[in-house]
Amino acid sequence: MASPHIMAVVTPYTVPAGLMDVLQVALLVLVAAGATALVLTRDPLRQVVLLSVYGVLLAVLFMAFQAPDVTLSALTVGAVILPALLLLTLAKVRRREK
Amino acid sequence: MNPLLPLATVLPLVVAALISALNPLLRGRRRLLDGAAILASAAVTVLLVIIVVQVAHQDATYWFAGFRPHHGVAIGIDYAVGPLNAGLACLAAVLVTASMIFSWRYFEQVGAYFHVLMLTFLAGMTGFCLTGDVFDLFVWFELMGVSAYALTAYRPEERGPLQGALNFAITNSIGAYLTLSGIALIYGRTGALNMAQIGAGIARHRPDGLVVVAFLLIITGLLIKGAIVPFHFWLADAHAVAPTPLCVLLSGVMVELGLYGIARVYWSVFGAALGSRPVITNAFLALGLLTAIVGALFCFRERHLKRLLAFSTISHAGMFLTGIGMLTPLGLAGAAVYVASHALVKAALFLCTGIVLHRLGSVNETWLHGRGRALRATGVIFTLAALGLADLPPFTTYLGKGWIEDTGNAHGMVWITVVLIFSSVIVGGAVLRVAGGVFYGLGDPPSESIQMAEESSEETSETDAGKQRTPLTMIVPPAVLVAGAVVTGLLPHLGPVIEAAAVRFQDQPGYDATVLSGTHVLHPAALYPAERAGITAADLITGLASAAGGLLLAWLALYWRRLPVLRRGFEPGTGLVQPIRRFQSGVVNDYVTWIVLGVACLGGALAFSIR
Amino acid sequence: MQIFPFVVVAWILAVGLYGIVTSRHLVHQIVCLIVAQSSTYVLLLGVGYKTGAVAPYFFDVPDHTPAVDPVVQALTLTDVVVGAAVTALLLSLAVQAQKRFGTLDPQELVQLRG
Amino acid sequence: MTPVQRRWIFLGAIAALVAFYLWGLSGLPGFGNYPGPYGDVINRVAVAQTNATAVVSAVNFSYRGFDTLGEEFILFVAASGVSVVLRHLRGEQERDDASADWAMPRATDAVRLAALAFTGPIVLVGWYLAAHAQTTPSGGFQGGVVLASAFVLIYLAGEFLLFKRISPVDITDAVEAVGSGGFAVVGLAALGMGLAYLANFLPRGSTPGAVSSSGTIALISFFVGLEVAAAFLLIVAELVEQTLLARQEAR
Repeated sequence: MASPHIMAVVTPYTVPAGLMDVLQVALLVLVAAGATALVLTRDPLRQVVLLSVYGVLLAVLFMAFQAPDVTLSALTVGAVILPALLLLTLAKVRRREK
Repeated sequence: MNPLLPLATVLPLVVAALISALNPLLRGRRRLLDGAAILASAAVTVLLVIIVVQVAHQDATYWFAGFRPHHGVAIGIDYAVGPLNAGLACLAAVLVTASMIFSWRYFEQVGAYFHVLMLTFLAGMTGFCLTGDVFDLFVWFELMGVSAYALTAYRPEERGPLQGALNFAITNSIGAYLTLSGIALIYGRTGALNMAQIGAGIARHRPDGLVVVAFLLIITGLLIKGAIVPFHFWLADAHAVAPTPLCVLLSGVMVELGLYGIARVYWSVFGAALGSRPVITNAFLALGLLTAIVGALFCFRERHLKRLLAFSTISHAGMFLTGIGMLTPLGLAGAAVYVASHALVKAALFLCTGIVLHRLGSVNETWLHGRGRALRATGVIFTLAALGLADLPPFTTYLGKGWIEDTGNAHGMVWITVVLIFSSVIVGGAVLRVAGGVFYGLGDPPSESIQMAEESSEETSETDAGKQRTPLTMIVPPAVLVAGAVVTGLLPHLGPVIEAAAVRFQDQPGYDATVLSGTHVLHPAALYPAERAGITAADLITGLASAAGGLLLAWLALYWRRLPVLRRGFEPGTGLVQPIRRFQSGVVNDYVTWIVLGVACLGGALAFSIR
Repeated sequence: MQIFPFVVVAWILAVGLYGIVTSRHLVHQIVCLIVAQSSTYVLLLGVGYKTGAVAPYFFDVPDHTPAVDPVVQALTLTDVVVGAAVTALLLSLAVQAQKRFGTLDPQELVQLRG
Repeated sequence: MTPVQRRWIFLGAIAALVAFYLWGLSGLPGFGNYPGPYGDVINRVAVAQTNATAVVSAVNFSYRGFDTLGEEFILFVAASGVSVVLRHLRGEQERDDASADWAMPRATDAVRLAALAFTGPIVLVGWYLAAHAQTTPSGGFQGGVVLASAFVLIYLAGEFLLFKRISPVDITDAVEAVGSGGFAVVGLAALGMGLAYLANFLPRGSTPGAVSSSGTIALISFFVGLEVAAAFLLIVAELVEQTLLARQEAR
C-alpha cells in the first residue's frame, strides 16, 4: 500500500458540486421521460430501439451516481443483451403474426 | 460455526450443477440421474433433521466467509437458524424427496432439466428459510421463483401451463420488486441489511412513514407468494397446470414460505418498532379470514381436481395467516403445526391426483365419477388425507387449527373459531365429495356441463408408459406422508416444545443478542403470557365437528338431487360464488390491478392508524 | 434536490405498472416490467449516494477519501442480473405463447377461468 | 373487467400507492446523505482485508459473496428454463415459415465485415474486464456479458454456421455448469479447510490492486464470468436455434 502522504498529493478528479447537481437532475428528468416514452410506445419494435436508449440513459445516470460498475452492467445488459433478446423474440413472433 | 448450515443450501446447488455438467453422459441413464437427485434431496433432509435437533434449545448463527459483526454492525451475510425455520426447511426437503421418488422415471422424454430445477428450487427454499439478511432473503426468493416458473411451464406445448407460468412469473416478479423497494427504503434509513441490526436500528424511534411503507412493501411480495386475497389470483392458474410433483411443492411449502417470510420480517425486523398494535393484528386477521372464506367457496365449486386442491390451499393460507396475525406464541405455534400437517396431507392428495391422472388420464371430477373404483389403495390414501384436511383427530391438522382457535378465544375473538370451522367444513366437504364420488362411485353421477367437458379434454396425461398399473414408487410416498400427518401429532411434548420455539421466534431482543453479539438467551421473555399448548377437549371437539360437518356436506353434495330443497344451492356455477367468480379472469392485467389496489388499501389503513 | 431523485423513482414504478396493466401485447408488457424494475436500481443507488464523494475504488485515490456506498452498487448488480434472467425466461414463454395461442394479447391468453 | 374499468380502478389505486410510497420516501435522509454504517465500514476495511481496490467487487465476491452465488444460480436456472420452454419448438417443422419475410433481413457485406472486425476487440475487452474484478470497475459479470455479446455479433454478421459451431449447446451447458458449480465449490474448499463457507483462503498478494491480488475474489470473478457468458450465450442460442434451421433450409 502506498503511503498516504504521497497519495494525498494526487487529487482525484471531481466535478464541481453545483455542476454535478445540475447534471444529475437533468439525467433524472431524462430517465423519467425515457421510462414514460418506453411505456407509452405500444409498438414492440419501436420499443426495442427506445429500450436501448433507456439503457444508455440509465448507464449515464449511474455514472453520475458514482457507480461505474453498475454503469458497465446497465450498458451491456440494458443496451445490448436485452434489446438483442427482444429482437430475436420479435423476429420469431412477428413471422407468425403475418 | 456449524458447517452443516451452509451445506443445506449449497449441496443441492452443487448437485444441480454437476448433473447439468454431466448431462451428455447421463443421457439414457435415467436411473442414475433419478438416483442422484433423490439422494441429494434425501441428504438435505437428513442434514436438516440433524440441524433441527441441534438448534432445538439454542439458535445457531452462521456468518458466511467468516465476517462476524463488530460492535453491532454486520458486514457479511448470516444464517440465523432456530427450530421453526429449520423445521420448515426440513419440511420442504421432505416434500422434494417425496416428489422426486414419485417422479422416478416419470418424465421420460426429456433431459435432466427437471432434476436440476427441482434441486435449485430446494436450494432456494432452504436459503429463504435460514437466512437472516433481508437482501439475501430476496435473492433466494427469486431463485425459488424462477425455478418454479420454469417448472410450471414444463409442458410448454400446452396452453394452460404457458398461461399459468406467465401469470405466475409476472405477478410474483412485481411482488419481488416491491419487496426490494421496501428493502432499499429501510436500508436508506438504517444502513443495514441484517435483520437483527435493522430491527435494533429502528426500534429506538416511533415508527414513521418510512418504517410503515418499508414494512408494507416488503410483505407485499410475501403476501403475493403466500396467495392471500386479493394477491392470490396467480395461484390457481399455476397450480392447476403445473406437473404434479411441482404442485406438491407449490401448495405444500412455497405458499407457506411466503407466510413464514412475513412472520420472520415482522418478529426479527419490524416488531419492536411497530409494537403489537391492534391495527397490525386486525389487518392480518381481516386478510387471513377473508382468504380462508374466499378460498373455501372457490374450492367447493371446482370440478378440476388440481384447481380444487389449489383453492383449498388458498383457504388454508388464510387460516395460517390468521394464526400468525394473532401475534401470540400459541397462534404462531398453531400455525407452525398446521403448516406442517397440512403440507403432509396436501402433498398426499396431490400425489394421489397424480396417480389418478397417470392411470385414468383425467383430473375432471365429473368425468371421473365412479371410475376410480379400481384404484383401491389410492382411494384409501386419498380418503384418509381428505379426512386429515378436514381436521379429523388424530391427524395433526386438528391440533394446529385448535391452537389458533384457542388463542382467539382467549382474546375474546370467538368469531375466529366460527370462521375457521366454516372454512374447514367447506374445504373438507369438497375434498371428501371428490373422494366419495371418484373412488367409491357414491352419489348420483353429476350431469356433464359444457364447460366441464372442455376442461376435461384439456388435461393430457403427464406420463408416457405403463398406465396399466401404479408403480410402487408412486403409491408409497403419499402413504408415508399421510402416516406422517398422524405420527407428528403423537410426538411427546409436541405442544410445549413448539410453543417454546414460537416464544423464542418472537423474542426480538433475544434474536438480536444471538445474531449480533453471539450470546444466548436461555429464557426468552414472551410478549404475551404463554397459553397452555396441549391437547384440550376444545381442540378435539372442534376438530371432530369440522370433520363431521365436512362429511355431512360431502354427503349433501353427492346426493343433493334427492333433496329438492337444495337443488339450486349446489348446482355448480349457480351458487353463491357466481358473482365473485369473474374476478378470476385469467388476465394478468387484472391481477396486477388487484395487487396495486390491495397495497393501496392496506397502505391507507396503516397510514391512517399508525401516523 | 433532497427528494427529487426519489420522486423519479416513484414515477418510474407507477409508469411501469401502468404499462403492465394497460398492455395489449405480451412483449410490451415484459418491457414495462423491465421499466418497473429499473425504479429499484435508481432507488438503491440513490440511497447510497453521498454528495461530493468518489466512486468506491481505491486504485488511484488515497484510502480514506470519502466514497459512496459500495454495498448498494453490489446489490444493484445482483438486481440487474436477476432482472435479465427473469426477462429471458418471460420472453421464451412469450415465444411459446404466440405459437400456442396465436396471439400475444394478454386478454386472449386465457385458458381456464375460475 | 373491461379495459376501461381496469384503467380507472388502477389509476385510482396507483395514485394512492404513489402517495403512500412518497410518504415513505420522504423519510429517507435525503439524496446525497447516505447515513451508513454498512458502506462506510466496508470502505474503511475492504482494501486492507481483501487487497482488492475495487470495493464493489470485494462486496460482490467476498462480503456478500453468498448473494452472488444465489444470483449466478438464478441465471443458471433461467438458461435451463429457456431451454425447457423452447425445446418443443426444436424439431417441429416450420418449413412454410422459412420463406415468409420477417424482421431480420440478411446482413449486407459491409455490416458483416464491421461486425466481424469488432468481434476480436470485444472478446479482448470482455477478457480484460473479467480479469480485473479486484482492481478497477469491472468484474466477471460485466466481462461475461461482453464476451456473450461478441458471439451475438458473430450472429449479426450472419455467420450462423460459425455461431453454431462455436456454441454447441452441450458444451455451453457444461461451461455454464462449471461456472456456477465452480463458484459453489470454491466456497466448499474453504469449508474443507475448516474455514467459513466462501472464506477467502488464497494468498491475497502483497500489493493491493495487482491482478494477482485479492485471493478468491479474482477466482470467483473468473467463474462468474464463465457462467454469465455461457448462460447468455445459451439463451441467445436457444432463441436463435430455429432461425438457424430456417436459414439453412433456405440456402
